[in-house]
Amino acid sequence: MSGPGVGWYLIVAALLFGTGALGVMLRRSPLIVLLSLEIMLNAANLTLIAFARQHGSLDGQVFALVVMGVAAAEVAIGLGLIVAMARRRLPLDVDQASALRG
Amino acid sequence: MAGFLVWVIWFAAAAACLGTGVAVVSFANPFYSALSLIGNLASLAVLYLLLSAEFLAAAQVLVYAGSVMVMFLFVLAYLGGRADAPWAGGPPLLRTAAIVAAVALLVEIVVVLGLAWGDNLSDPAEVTGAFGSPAAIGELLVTDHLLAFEITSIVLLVAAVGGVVLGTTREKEATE
Amino acid sequence: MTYGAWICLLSPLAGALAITLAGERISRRAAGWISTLTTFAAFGGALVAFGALWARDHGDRQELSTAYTWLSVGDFEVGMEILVDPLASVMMLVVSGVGGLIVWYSMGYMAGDDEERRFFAYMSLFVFSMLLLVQAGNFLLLLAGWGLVGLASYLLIGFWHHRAEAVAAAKKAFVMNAIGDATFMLAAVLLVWETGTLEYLGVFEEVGGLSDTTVTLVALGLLGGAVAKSAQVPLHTWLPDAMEGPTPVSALIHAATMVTAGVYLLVRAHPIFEAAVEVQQLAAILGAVTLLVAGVIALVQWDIKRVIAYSTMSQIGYMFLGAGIGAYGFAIFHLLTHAFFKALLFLAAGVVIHHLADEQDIRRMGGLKDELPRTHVAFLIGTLALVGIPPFAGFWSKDAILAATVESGGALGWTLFLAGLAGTVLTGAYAFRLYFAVFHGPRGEAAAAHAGHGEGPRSMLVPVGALAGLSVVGGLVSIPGVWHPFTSWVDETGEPLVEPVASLEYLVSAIAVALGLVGVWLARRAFLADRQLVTSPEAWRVLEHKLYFDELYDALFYRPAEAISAGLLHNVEEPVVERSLDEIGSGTIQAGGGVARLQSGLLRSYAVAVAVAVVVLVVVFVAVR
Amino acid sequence: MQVEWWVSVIQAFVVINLVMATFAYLTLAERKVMARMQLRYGPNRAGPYGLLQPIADLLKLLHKESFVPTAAVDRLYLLGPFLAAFTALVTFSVIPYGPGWEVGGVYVPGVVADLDIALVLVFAIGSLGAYGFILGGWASDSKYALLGSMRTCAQLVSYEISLALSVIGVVLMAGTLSLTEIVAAQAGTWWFAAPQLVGLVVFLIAGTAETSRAPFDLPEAEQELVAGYHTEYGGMRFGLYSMSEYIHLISLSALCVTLFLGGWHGPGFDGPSWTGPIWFVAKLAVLLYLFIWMRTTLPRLRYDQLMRFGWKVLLPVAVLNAAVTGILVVWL
Repeated sequence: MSGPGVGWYLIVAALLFGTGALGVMLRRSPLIVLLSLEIMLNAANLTLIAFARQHGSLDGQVFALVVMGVAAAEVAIGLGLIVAMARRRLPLDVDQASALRG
Repeated sequence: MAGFLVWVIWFAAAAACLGTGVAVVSFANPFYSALSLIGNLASLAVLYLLLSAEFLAAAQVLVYAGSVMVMFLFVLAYLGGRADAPWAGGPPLLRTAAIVAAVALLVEIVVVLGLAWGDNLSDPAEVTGAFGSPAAIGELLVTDHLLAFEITSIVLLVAAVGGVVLGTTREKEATE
Repeated sequence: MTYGAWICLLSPLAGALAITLAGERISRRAAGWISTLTTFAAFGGALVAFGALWARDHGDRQELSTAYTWLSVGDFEVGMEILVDPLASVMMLVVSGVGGLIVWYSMGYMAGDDEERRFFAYMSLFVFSMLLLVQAGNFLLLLAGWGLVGLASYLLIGFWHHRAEAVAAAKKAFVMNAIGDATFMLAAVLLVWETGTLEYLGVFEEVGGLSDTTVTLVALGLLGGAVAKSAQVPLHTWLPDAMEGPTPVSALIHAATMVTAGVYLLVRAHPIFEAAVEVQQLAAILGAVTLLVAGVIALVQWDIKRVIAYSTMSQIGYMFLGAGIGAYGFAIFHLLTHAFFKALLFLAAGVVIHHLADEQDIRRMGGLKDELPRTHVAFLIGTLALVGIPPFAGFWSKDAILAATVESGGALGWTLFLAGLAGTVLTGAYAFRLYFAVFHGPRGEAAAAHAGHGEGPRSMLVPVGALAGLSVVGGLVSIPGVWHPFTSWVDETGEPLVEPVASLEYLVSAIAVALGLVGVWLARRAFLADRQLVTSPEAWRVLEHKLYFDELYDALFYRPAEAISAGLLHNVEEPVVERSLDEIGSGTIQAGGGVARLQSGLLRSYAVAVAVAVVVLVVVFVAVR
Repeated sequence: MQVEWWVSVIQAFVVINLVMATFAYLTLAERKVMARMQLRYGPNRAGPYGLLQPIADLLKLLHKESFVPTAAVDRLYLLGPFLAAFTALVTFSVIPYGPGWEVGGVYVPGVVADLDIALVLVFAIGSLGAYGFILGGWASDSKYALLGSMRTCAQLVSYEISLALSVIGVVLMAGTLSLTEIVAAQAGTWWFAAPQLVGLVVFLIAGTAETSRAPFDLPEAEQELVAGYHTEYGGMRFGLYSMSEYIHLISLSALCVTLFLGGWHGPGFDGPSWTGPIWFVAKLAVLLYLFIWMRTTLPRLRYDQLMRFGWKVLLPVAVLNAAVTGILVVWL
C-alpha cells in the first residue's frame, strides 16, 4: 500500500477518541455528550477498519458494521430520552439530572 | 505519484476529521456541533475508502450521515432554543481531572503505538479487489458472525420499541 | 400374560388420576364407581396374568417385563420393569381382589362424606401403590411402591384432617414407616454398591459372593423396612393409632395392603435372608414376640377396631414366624386367609360402627345379635377363622405354620412353637371377648339408641358376604396330606426350608384347636361372670398402656431430641444466627451509606472515573506485557 | 476495459448539461400538461408553443435581487441550495444509459462511473440530500421555513426506509449492487417490473414522497406553509432549490427505469448500440409524465395520514416483498 501506513490511521483515531472523551467529560448538554460519544465510537471504528486492513481480514469491518448498528440504536434511545426530558420541561443539563445521587 | 496523491488525500481527510471532531466538542450550539459531526463522518468515510473499506464508507454515509444525523437535526429543530446549554462548568476539580485523564489516555495510546510501530504496523497485508465488498462482508456476517448479527438486530429492535415508548405521549400528559 | 399384569398395575392409577383430574365435574357416586371398577379391572388383569402363568410349564413361571429404562447411570440401569411370578401373581390377586371388595364397600360406608372424591382417589392410589410394590421387578421400584404405600396410608389415616387425633396418627404412621424406609433405602444402596444391580434375579445371583457382613447388613436393612411396614415389635406403635382413619381404610391397611408388605418382602428377598441366617431367625423371633405382645394388649382394649388391629399385629407375627423359619408357602398362605377373614372382620365391624353412627366403644354395644343378624353371622365366621377353628380358613394356615416350627426343631423351634401356642390361647380369648361384648348380653346404650336402623346398604353387605364365604372355604386350597396346590405354587418362588409331614400337622392342629377352645372358654366364662379377662389391676394398667412402648419411645427419643433442640435454640440459634443477621444487615446499610456518597449523580464524574480506570488499566497491561 | 480519465470528465460535463436541459424543459412540459388537463393553454408567449419559456424564467431569476434575511445564519443559508442541487446531480454519475461505444479508438462507457456499490451510493447521496432542505429551513429563521424543513426531515426519513427496502427484491434477484449489472440482468428477459411489481409500486409511491411531489408535497404545501423550507429564498437561490427538486424527480425516474424497466434495453430486443439512450429517454419520459399526471389528479394528504401510510402500510408491504423475494430466491 502506497501512502500512509496503518499506524498513522491509529494516531488519528487516538486523537479523535481523546477529543470525544473530553467532550463527554466536559460538556453539560446531553445532546453534545451524545455527539461526543458518536465521535468515540467512530474512532474505535477507524481502528477496527485499520486493523482489518492491516491483517487482510474482514472481521474488523464486520465488527465496525455492528458498532454502527448499535450506535444508531443508542442515538435513537438517547434522543428519545432527551425529547422526553424536554417535554417534561426538565433542564437539558446532565449536571442537573442527578436524581440518582446517593 | 499515486502514493503522493494518497498521502495528500489522507492528510486532508485526517485534518478535516480532527478539526470537525474538535468543532463538535467545542461549539456552544448543538446544531453546529451536529453539522460538524456530519463533516466528521464524511471525512472518516474518506479514510475508510483509503483503507479499502468501500462498503463501510457507503454505509457510514447512508446510515450515520443519512439517517442518524437527520434524526438528530430533526430533534434539534424540534427543541429549538431549549437545546442550548451552558458550555461547561461544574466542579473545577472535575474539569482538571477530565483533561488530565484525556491527555494521559492520549499519551498512553501514543506510547503503545510507538512500542508496536517497529513490529509490523507499517507493512499491511496484501488484499484483493474483493476486500471490503458487500458480498464478502455479507458472507462473513451471516456465517462467522451470525450471533453478533442476530444480537445486533435484537438490540436494534429493542431500541426501536424503546424509542416508540419514549416518544409516546400518554393520555394523562396530553390532557395536561 | 404381561399385559394382564400391566393392566393390573395401571388401572388403579388411571382411576386415581381420573378422579383427581375430573374434580367436581363428576358426582361423588361416579368417583366411587370409577375407583371400584378400576380396582376390579385390576383384579381381572391379575386373573389374566395368573391364568397365563398357570398354563406355563413348571419352572418357567417367571417373566420380567420392562416398559422402559427409567434411570441410567453409567453401567447401572434401572428399568420400569415388573416381575410376574407365582408369588407376585398371588399377591396381585389378593391385593386387587380383596381391595376391590373393600373399595366397593366404601361406597356405602362413605356415602354422604364431604370429600368422597378425595377418599376414592386416595383408595385407588393406595391399591396402585401396593400393586407396584408387589409387581416391582427390582428393588428400586419396590422401594418406590414402598414409599407410595406409606404416603397413601398417611393420606388415608389422616383423611378426616379436622380431627387432631387422626392427623397425629397419620404423622406417627408416616414417621414410623420412614424409619423402615430409611433402613430399606440403606440396604438398597449397599446392594447397588456391592452388586451393581438392583434387579431381584441379579441380586440373588450375586448374594453368594458377598461377605457375611454385607449380607447381614443388607438383610437387617430389609428387615427394618419389613418390621416398620408390618407393624412388628419394636416399630408397631403406629398401627393401633391408624384406626383413626375410616374403617374401610383400616380394612385395606390390615387385610390387603400395607402390613402384608413386610411378609411379602421377607419371602421375596428370601435368598438374602437365607444367606444371613441370624437375621432370618431374628425375623421369626420378632414375629413371636409381636404375636404375644399384641395378643396380650388386645385383651384389655375397649375400641372395637383396636382389638381387631392388635389381632392383625398378632397374625402378622405368625406370618413373620413362618417366613423366618423358612416356611414361605405357609406364610403366604396365612397371608391369604388372613386377608379374607381380617377384611371380613373389619368390614363387619364397619357395619356395626355405621349402624351405631360412629360408635366404637364396645362397652356401649352389646346385644346386637338380633338387630344385625347377617352381620352377626359374618362376624362370627371371621372370629372363628381368626381363632383357627376347623374348617374355617385360619385353621389350615395357622396350624401349618405351627407345625413348621416344630419341624424346624432345636431350642429355637420349640420356643417359637410354644409362643405360637400361647398366642392361640390369647387369640381365642380376645377374639371371643370382642364377639361376646358386641353381639351378646344386654343391649348397650348405643345399641339401644340406634335400634331399628337396618344393617346398611347393599354395597356394604355384598362384600361382607363375599368375604364371609371366602373365609369359610379359603383355607381349603391346602389340606395336609390331601392336596396343597397353593403352597406348592408359592414354593416355586421360594423353596421352603421346612416341610412338615401331614401327620405332624394334624397332631399340632389338634393341640392348637384345643388351646384355642380354651381361650374361647376363658372368654365365655369371664363374659358370663360379667368381669374382665384380666383381673389384676396392675396387669390391667400395664396392658392399658400397651406395655409402655409409647412412653419408652417418648423417653428415649422424643425428650432428648426436644432437649437438644431447645439447647440449640438458646445457645446457637438466638445468640449466633439471629444476632449475626442483625449485624450483617446493619453492616450492609452502613457500607451502602458509605458507597452511596460515590453516587454523585453527576454523569460526567462517572465518565471521568471510567477514563481514569482505562488509563490505569492500560498502564497495568503495558507493564505486564 | 480501461477508461481514460479525460473521457470521464467530458462525459460528466455532457451528462450534467443534458440533465439541466431536461430539467428546464420538464418545467415547461409540466406546466403545459397540467394546463391541458385543467383546460388551460399554459405558457405560450415566449417562442413558438412557449418553447422559450424556460430560458425566460432563467433570465428572470438571474435578474432578481439575491437578498438574505437579517436573522438568517449567513453561511448555512447560502450553503443550503447548493447542497440540495449538488446531491441531486451526483446521482446521475452512476446511472447507465447505454451499452458503451468505441469512438475513434477510444472506449466510451455507457455510464459515467461504474461502481460495484452504485446502488448504495445512490441512497447514501440521496439521504444527504435532506440536509439541503433542513439547513435552508433552519437557517432562514422563519417559522414557515422551519416547519417545512421539519416536515421534510420526517417525511424523507420515513419514506427512505420503504424506498430502500423496495429495491431489495431487485438486488436479491440480480445478485448485485452494481447498476450496470442490474441492467444487464434484465437483458433479453422479463424486466424486474414483472416479478417485482409490488416493489415497483412501493418504489413509485415512496419515490413520490421522497421527491416531495403531490400528493406528498407537504414540505412546501403552499396553502399551509407559504412555500415550506424555501419561503425565505429568492432569485437564483430559489431557482437552485426548484432545480434540485426537479432533478431529484428525474434522477429517481432514471433509477426506476434502471432498476425495474430494463434500463437502456429495448422491450424484448436490442437495436444497434446507439438506440440504447433512446430507449432510456423514452422510458424516462413515460415515468415523468406519470408523475405530472399524479400531481394534477391527486389531492394532498394530511400530515398524519402521510405518516400513518408510510409506516403502517408502505413499510410492512416493502418488508414483506423483500422477505418473500428472499425466500423465493433461496428456494428456487
